[in-house]
Amino acid sequence: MLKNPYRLSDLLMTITVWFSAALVVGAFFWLLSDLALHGIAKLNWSCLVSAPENAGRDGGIGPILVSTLLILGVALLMTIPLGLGTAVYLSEYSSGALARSIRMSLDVLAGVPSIVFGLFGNALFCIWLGLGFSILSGGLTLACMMLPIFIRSTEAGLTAVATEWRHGAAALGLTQAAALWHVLLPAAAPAITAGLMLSIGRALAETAALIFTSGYVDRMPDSLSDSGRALSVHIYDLSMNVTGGDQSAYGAALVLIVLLVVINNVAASLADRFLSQRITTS
Amino acid sequence: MMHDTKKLLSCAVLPTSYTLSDIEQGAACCVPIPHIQVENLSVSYHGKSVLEGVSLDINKGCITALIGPSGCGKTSFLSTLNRLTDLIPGCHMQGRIHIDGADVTDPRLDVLALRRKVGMIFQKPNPFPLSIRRNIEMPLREHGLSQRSAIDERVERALRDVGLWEEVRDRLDAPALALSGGQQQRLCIARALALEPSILLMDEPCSALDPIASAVVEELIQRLRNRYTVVIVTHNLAQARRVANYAAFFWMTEHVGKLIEFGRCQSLFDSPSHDLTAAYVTGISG
Amino acid sequence: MSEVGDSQKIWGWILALCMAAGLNSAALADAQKLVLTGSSTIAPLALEIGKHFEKLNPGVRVDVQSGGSTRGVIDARVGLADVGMASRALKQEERDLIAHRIAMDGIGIILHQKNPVKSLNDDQIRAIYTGKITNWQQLGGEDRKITVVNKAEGRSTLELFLHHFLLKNPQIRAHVVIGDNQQGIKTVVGNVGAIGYVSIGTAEYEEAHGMPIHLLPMAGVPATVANVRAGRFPLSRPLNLLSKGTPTGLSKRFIEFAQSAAVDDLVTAQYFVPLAR
Amino acid sequence: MLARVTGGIALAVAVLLGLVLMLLVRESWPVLVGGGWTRFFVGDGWFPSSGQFNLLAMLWATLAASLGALLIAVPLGVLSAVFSRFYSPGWLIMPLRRVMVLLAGIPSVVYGLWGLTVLVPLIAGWEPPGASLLSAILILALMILPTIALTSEAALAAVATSNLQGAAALGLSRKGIVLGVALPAARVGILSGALLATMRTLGETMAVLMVAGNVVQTPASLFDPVRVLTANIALEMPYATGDHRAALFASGVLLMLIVTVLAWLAGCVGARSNA
Repeated sequence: MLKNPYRLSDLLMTITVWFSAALVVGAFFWLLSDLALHGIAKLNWSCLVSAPENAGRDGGIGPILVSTLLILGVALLMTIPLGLGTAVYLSEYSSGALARSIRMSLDVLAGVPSIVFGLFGNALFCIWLGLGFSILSGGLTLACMMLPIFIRSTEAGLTAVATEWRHGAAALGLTQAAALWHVLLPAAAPAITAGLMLSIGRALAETAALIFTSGYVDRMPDSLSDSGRALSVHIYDLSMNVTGGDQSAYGAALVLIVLLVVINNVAASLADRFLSQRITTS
Repeated sequence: MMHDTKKLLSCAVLPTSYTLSDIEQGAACCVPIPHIQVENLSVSYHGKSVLEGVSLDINKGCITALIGPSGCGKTSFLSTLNRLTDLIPGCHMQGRIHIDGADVTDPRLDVLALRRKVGMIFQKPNPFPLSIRRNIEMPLREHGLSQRSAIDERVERALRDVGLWEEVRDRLDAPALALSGGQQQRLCIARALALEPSILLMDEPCSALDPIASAVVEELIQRLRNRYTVVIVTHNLAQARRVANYAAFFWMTEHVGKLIEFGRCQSLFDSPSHDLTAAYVTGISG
Repeated sequence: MSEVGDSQKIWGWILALCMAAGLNSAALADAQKLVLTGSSTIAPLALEIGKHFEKLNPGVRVDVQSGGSTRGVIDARVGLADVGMASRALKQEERDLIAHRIAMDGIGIILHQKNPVKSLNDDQIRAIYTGKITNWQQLGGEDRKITVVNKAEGRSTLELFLHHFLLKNPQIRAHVVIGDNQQGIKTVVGNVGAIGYVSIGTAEYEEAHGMPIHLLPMAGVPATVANVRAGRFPLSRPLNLLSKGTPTGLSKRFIEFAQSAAVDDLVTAQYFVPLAR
Repeated sequence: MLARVTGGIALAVAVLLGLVLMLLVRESWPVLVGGGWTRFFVGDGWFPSSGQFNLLAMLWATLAASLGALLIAVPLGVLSAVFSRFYSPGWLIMPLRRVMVLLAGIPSVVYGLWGLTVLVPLIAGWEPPGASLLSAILILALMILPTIALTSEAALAAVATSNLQGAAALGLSRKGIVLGVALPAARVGILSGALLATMRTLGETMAVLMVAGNVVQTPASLFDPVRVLTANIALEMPYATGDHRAALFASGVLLMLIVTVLAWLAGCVGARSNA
């Protein structure tokens, strides 16, 4: 029989695959449980709504959560329309010189260290445009960092949409805009959502760029032109600058992770509703 | 599914307004008035010629079958009629195509209006990832129809025309992709019919379907005769024989597709004037 | 079409937002808002002082931004900040600014608690940091490699340390280079053979909270906050607020408040050393 | 109309991105024209206060850390993607993916904090000082694992079922299907995921800064502390002025060039496998 010689190697493969998966999951559970162990003591409802005290060792992270969400909101408001527009341009009119140069600069920008984005944002938004240290500056800077990721994954999603649908839409005499809106964007929704989640992850995790743009102030922001401290900046400050801030840092890290999960789910379901609503309802 | 070919091939002038049921009663057939006039049409991809020197008149209300081996330019020919060739990078066409007197090859032509008038059905059913209703409704809305009742009426009429109404009336909001292959293809036909085109282009509409679904669609195509000018690409010679009034035989010579013979379906099959045609339809070099 | 319309709308909205915010920030730049930028070491303390100042002066806002002492100098000079923060004395070329001392910070040498070495003289420390001594055995300790923890270029503690021990940075044979205090403490905690130098207040706190480190006396003077305050400890730096010219108005009030005895509690709470008055 | 609107947006984005590049070049200009670019590759080392800006040691460290992380993360990531597509019991797939998405979004500061307090002491107990190239590699590998696993899984999912069924119909074992059909068919997707991950390892700052030791030297062993280019920028930028600051920006330009070359290479590979 042919079968026997394959048995052993097949078994080896199975073992390798299971072992790798177990190793990966194990490493991450180590990390996550460490975080939870250190941080859980700090977590309760009041800490989510109250202001930090004593440089963040005591008190909560209410204003910081609000600032974080506002910064993220500004960044998304900027990234989504600009990113979608650019991605559509790149996928539908891909042969032009403009498209080629944009694509190249996107790839290049993916490699620029975040601190450089921070200095850029500081120079352009804070000083040149006169926005100062503000949630707006931070959000706009983050948008610059998110654009390359979001555009590239959206473009990939749009290009991957089957040509049958493209041709079908054209054969019905639909305009390109209608084809995009009704067929191509909904069909590319999974890729767009994935790109969005990656961008949100990057934005929430960003520290270096925000220190120079949205700043360090941990007061509850009154408007978008106020400086506001992001959660990741708070974690960095607590763990690196504030004596005895470790526990609070772990607590804040836990909150950040939960926030990420929540935002990802909300973003996914919103994108789903927004882009493929026509599938489920009339 | 054998039909009385004689009856189907007989021709008479229809009254100006008629319904599908009139046709089903076998009242009439196609008229010998050219609807699409093609003169000396050539198509090339990136400078490489795939189709050269095609001239033929396609008659109003008739079913014209395009036959021939794969790669001889039948689909390219079909795509020029609604300018879908615009979407293919590097594709270039030369020659003249007149539909209802307007030159299709004119770069200033309103392509969207043309495509609304010239519907197209593809080899693989391609309903959009939307609900059944939205598949038909969306193009209608995009073409300016916004009255709810008018839309609903058209959706129902189109679905009835393709015989899908009874099957899906209770689940119009279900995803179209959940339908079976044959149902999907009929939905695509309904989607095209809802726009009230005068011409339907069909690119091997049955080849991706099972025999039963294929027979249903074929029967549907038969019922479209007289109301629409149908141009259908098919590899199924028996099918061409069953449904078509006219047939055009394409063949590739020196890597370029050419129209070898065009004429009444019956004469092309029974007494071909060209050796290649004779060989192909009798299965010798097909 | 609606997609295009939407994105245009959003775009327009964002532009409007930007402009509104621009006007807004210009409007806010009146006397009631005080901007501090600079040293990340001072930032947490300045933030706390600012909060108390705000409580005492309703309607006043104090915004603190971190980013390093050099940044504090530059921003104060060009007017981006009303008040700069620098965790070091001003250099010769920075004398166009005026420094206002608000607290002191001592720098002490720390070892891991399991390290039996209890004191080192200046020559020994110099020998360790220049790589002439590489094993604790040579200093009467266990047979263990020495891990030298140094600060990154430009940090004021590094400059202070080099100045005190008459060293140049290229001479130092470091094994780990760190940025901030906490990283130094965590590095020493994780490595029994490590030696580093950090803020004394921070080290005292961590030691008291069970971190396995201990502070070495320097030139026979125990490294304690009290000794720094009394000026007995040889290695210390000032925490300064910077102003361009003599401070006026709100800046003046803030600096005076930050130098008053009213903030001693805040200074202590951030593990720095209040001024001796 | 659509072309004009999206083209306008694209142009705006291009201008924005151009500004970032312009800033980089403008800020590094003094040192580029002042001393010539060769000064970044010759000299005694990195002593900015005495005008020595040799980046080579940090460049090697950056490349070594990225390469090491990839060597660990790519096989593990791809294998865990294979696990969830072909080996995992059904109920495990969703939770696994959730965990991966979660981990992909953990801020690098958190990875750094964990590395500094858990990983570095572990390595220090084995071979001091602990903060080393090895710890940097391990932390980076951990950080990019989710990215690689998720993109590989997506690439594997995109392999047409008909191909897999075809392979199964030939009587291939699961191993044969995975190695013979699925992975080759998904290689472009896996490669682009790995490229994304490479860019992240090259650009990562905070986590590496916290665990790598930051000594400017060419690594001779895994246990040597090293400083990568990004950590150098983050450590010194807040205190740098004049030529020093310009040199830091220039190292940013260098990083950008490396990424450009990588993107170009990936483009070539992608184009070749499409043909």
